[in-house]
Amino acid sequence: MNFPAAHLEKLAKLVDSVYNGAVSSEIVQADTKIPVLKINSRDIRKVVELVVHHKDLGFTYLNTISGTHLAETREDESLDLKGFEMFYVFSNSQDFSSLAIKTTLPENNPEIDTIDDFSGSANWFEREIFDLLGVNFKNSQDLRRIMLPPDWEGHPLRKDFKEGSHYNGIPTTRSSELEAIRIE
Amino acid sequence: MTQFIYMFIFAVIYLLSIAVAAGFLTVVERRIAGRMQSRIGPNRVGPQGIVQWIADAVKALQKEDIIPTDAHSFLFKIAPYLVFMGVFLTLVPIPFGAYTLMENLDTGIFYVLAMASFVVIGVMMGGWASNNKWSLLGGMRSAAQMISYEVPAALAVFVVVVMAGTLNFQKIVFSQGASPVDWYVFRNPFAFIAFNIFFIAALAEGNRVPFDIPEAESELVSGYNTEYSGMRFLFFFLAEWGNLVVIGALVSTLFFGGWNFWFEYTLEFSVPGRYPIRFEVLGFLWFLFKVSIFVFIIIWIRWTLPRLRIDQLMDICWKYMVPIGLFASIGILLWMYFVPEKSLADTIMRYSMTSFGGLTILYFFYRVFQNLRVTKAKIYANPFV
Amino acid sequence: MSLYHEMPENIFVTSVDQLLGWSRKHSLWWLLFGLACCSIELMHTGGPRADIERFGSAPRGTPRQADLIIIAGTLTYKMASRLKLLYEQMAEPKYVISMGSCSNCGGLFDKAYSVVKGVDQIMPVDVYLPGCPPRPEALLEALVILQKKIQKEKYLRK
Amino acid sequence: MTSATREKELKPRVEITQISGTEIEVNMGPHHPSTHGVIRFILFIDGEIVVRAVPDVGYLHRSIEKIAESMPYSFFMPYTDRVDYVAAINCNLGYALAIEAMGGLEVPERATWLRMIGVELNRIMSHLVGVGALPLDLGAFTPFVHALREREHMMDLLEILTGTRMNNNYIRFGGVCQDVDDEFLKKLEKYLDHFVLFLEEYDRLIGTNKIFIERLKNVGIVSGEKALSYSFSGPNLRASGIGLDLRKVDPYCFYNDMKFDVPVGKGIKGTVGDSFDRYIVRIEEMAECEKILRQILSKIKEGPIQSKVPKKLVLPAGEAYHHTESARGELGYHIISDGKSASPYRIKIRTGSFASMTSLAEIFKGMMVADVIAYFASLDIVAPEVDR
Repeated sequence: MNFPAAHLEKLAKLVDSVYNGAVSSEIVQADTKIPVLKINSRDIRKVVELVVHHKDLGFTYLNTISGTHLAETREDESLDLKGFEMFYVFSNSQDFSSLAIKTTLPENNPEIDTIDDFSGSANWFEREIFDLLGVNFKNSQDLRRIMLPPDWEGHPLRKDFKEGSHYNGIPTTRSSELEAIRIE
Repeated sequence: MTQFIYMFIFAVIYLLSIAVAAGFLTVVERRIAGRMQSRIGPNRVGPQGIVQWIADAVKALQKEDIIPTDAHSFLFKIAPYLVFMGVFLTLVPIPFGAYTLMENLDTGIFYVLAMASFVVIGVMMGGWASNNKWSLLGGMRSAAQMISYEVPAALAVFVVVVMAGTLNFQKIVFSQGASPVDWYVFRNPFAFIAFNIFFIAALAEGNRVPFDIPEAESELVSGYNTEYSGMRFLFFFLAEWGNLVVIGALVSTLFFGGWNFWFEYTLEFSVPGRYPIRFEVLGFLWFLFKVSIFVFIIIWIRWTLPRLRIDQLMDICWKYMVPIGLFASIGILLWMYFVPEKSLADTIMRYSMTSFGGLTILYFFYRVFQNLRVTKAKIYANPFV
Repeated sequence: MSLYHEMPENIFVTSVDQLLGWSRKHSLWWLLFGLACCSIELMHTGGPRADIERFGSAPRGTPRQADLIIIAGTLTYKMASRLKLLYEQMAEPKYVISMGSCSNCGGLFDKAYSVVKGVDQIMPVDVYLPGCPPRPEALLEALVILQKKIQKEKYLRK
Repeated sequence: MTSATREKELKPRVEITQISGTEIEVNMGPHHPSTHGVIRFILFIDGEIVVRAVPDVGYLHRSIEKIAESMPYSFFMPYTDRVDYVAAINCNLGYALAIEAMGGLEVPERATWLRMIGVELNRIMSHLVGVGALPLDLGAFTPFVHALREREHMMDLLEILTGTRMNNNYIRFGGVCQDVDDEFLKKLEKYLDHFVLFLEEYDRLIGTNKIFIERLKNVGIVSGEKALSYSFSGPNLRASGIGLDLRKVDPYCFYNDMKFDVPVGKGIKGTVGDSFDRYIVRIEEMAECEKILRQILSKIKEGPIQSKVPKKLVLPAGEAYHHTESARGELGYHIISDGKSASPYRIKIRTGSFASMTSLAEIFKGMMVADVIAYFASLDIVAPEVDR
């Protein structure tokens, strides 16, 4: 549901007033249908706590956490940053209006505080990002690989991921064509 | 010595016919299941697939005989034979006709209840020796279940024993008559209760749905026989379907008049050579007919109902069936004491029970056709092309 | 030099072979095992319209009792070791149908970093079945082709 | 039900702390008859009671999100089918709507109607698998085959509509790939007449079965609060008593004009949010789908099915999170475009099954092994949606 424009400014003011400017935030109404709150990555827990627990907001429903690797090779004016971009989507459980929180992490040693105590599902979303992108979630209750086998090397959704020629003795490319013999 | 050879030959014939019957039943069950599910079922091997079981058996003989490395190989090997033996031995004292029976044991019922425990031992052994956790769970569940359900089954059988005054199966059949009025199931309410309890307990002892939790396919992969392959699995397989025959035969013998077929077995027939062969054949067929009806019902239940959870299963046994069984077994004593046979009350009760039973069956068919009419959900396209 | 090579084509051995082949081909119990999209079509093959049980093929939950494993879907590296284990747990003689493009050669997921490009890289395959996913009729044809192949096998002289 | 018995039934069967025996570790899956594909649990059980459970996924991780980065937007459409093969058109639709919103593409009216037919038909088919697999896991094989039988007919309809039985790849940017004639609409209507009867019969076959009810009621209770915390969506969330349906609260296509109810779990046999509620909500939702389909059939008009879309689609730089209601809940596409290349910079797919999976570890605690199966089956999880 479209977030009312009036709410947007209210939210920005709210963030400012609660933290007295200690939290840098910026509201952008991007192409997304939902408003995006840009924050500094070290403030993530403060902002999420405000968004989830404040009685005027109540965005208790975590839709998803998404992460993106912004690599050097694809750098241009729209994606001007090198590093990782985290994208949290929260929804209000009453009218299901959504709000996104966006933050960026440096490319080497990306770290962010975990939010898995705010939502039961956050841990799995974080594990997926840890697995595929290699973002480290500090103080997470259970941070293991989720999609890939434990002995996997590298984080495949990074832009610079290179696939090896073999994995556990299985070649990763197909050398020969199928030799199918039809039996009559 | 000659007698021993005769006995041996007879035993082999018996064993083979049971194996054939069990094999044939697998095909029958798969066809019935197919019909219930708008499918066809096996129909490629032989006319309408009736020799499918031969293909299955010959294939199982060719399969590699796998004994898992960590399994206890001796127990693992003998477990299927114990299970099969337990099922096969229970058929020994059950009369298929006036003379068609292996051994006329005076302690027949006692013997059957004892032999049924072979199955528990075999299943436990197989489950434990496989060194597979799912098998172990299956074996444990099975042991708990079978031991529990032997109690109500024994209580139900007790009712019949009290009524017949004997443990001999043949005499139990004699003491019932050919017509439904003489069947134990319609003699009095307690016997009717006993029949229901016995049938449910027999389902549970035979590991059939809704009590098939030892081999619950969706929970325990395949239960106690998970690690078995080829020939050894075939024995479990045969035992399972042989069990159907056993349940059907026991129920028909104890409650539904056995092989009695529209004539009285009088004492003069007991002289060798006086008993007409056609009576024997007709009685045998009549008995088979009764058995097959119960086998069909069991198959029907299997393909309709979901299975129970283990605690619900135990609840049903100890909270409902055992008290009801006790009630029936005390009730039958009082009934036998106060209502002598062939008295007016006994006759009235017999006839009213029989008509009640008949009406129940009629009402059932009425409901089925009613449902078919109301639902109107015809199969959209005929799958039998 | 095997003894059989010196023997003429024995009529007895041949007909016993035929009987054994007949029984194996008509009793291909398949492992209840699906990986991805194709498993839905595999279910439908067991369902009313296609009804694979007509050919005597019943589903089994455990690999020990199965003769045929139908690799229905995409095989990932994480799953590959499990599948190999399953295959090794099956008792000889055992057969494999590779169902669908993904298990034939990786198919749509050719560029994926986590997908095995063809199940034949880890285990032998008897029949390859193309399609994404193949229709139930196609799976039935694969079964019939496998049956023909089994009938020609010489089990006693292997 | 009196409050005393209710209290008793709601209590966990065994207090975890009371268990003192040895726990054994059993491995359920990835090949297990009831894990529906390749999902694995490691259960630590004490007798029949699960003390601890560790769900393990990823056995069907097919790197769909990575593949997306290497191909044009339109090439990715077939891969969205494979995200949820049971409800493929729903996934197509979510992706197409997200791209159309970003690129500002027009969709002709008839195309939207056709999309809705495909989506709703697919939703019914998906729920049929859900309510069919539930009795299968409880040990009754027959209802599942009956569900398959009806699915065959619906697959026939989808085949006329889209050209394939499953993984339809039906929706294109700015339209759909092929038109249908009136004969199809008549066939669909005729089939719907049959389907309502089937649905009622099916519900009477298992929904009134005593054993079925006993196995499902008060099993795996997920309260509304918990469901929100675990990010449940779709039928699972609604079964917990929270009537959130994206077709209502955030309408897309022509769902604004449709009259349909959002079924919520009422706890008719036990508690709100138990496994039986999840079953009954799916049954009721199929009936609602049928209503929607009838309304579509009465409103659909002739017209073009495809608008002008540039051959090489380059989206303006930016990002979008677009969500639709799939058969398994909220299906969100988070798409980032760099504005220069014809392929997406990043696509993240948020699925309902993944969120439902997050609840397993906690809910499984204290359950019996048989209940684990019942709860898991009632969630209607499809493996590729979890792993992608």
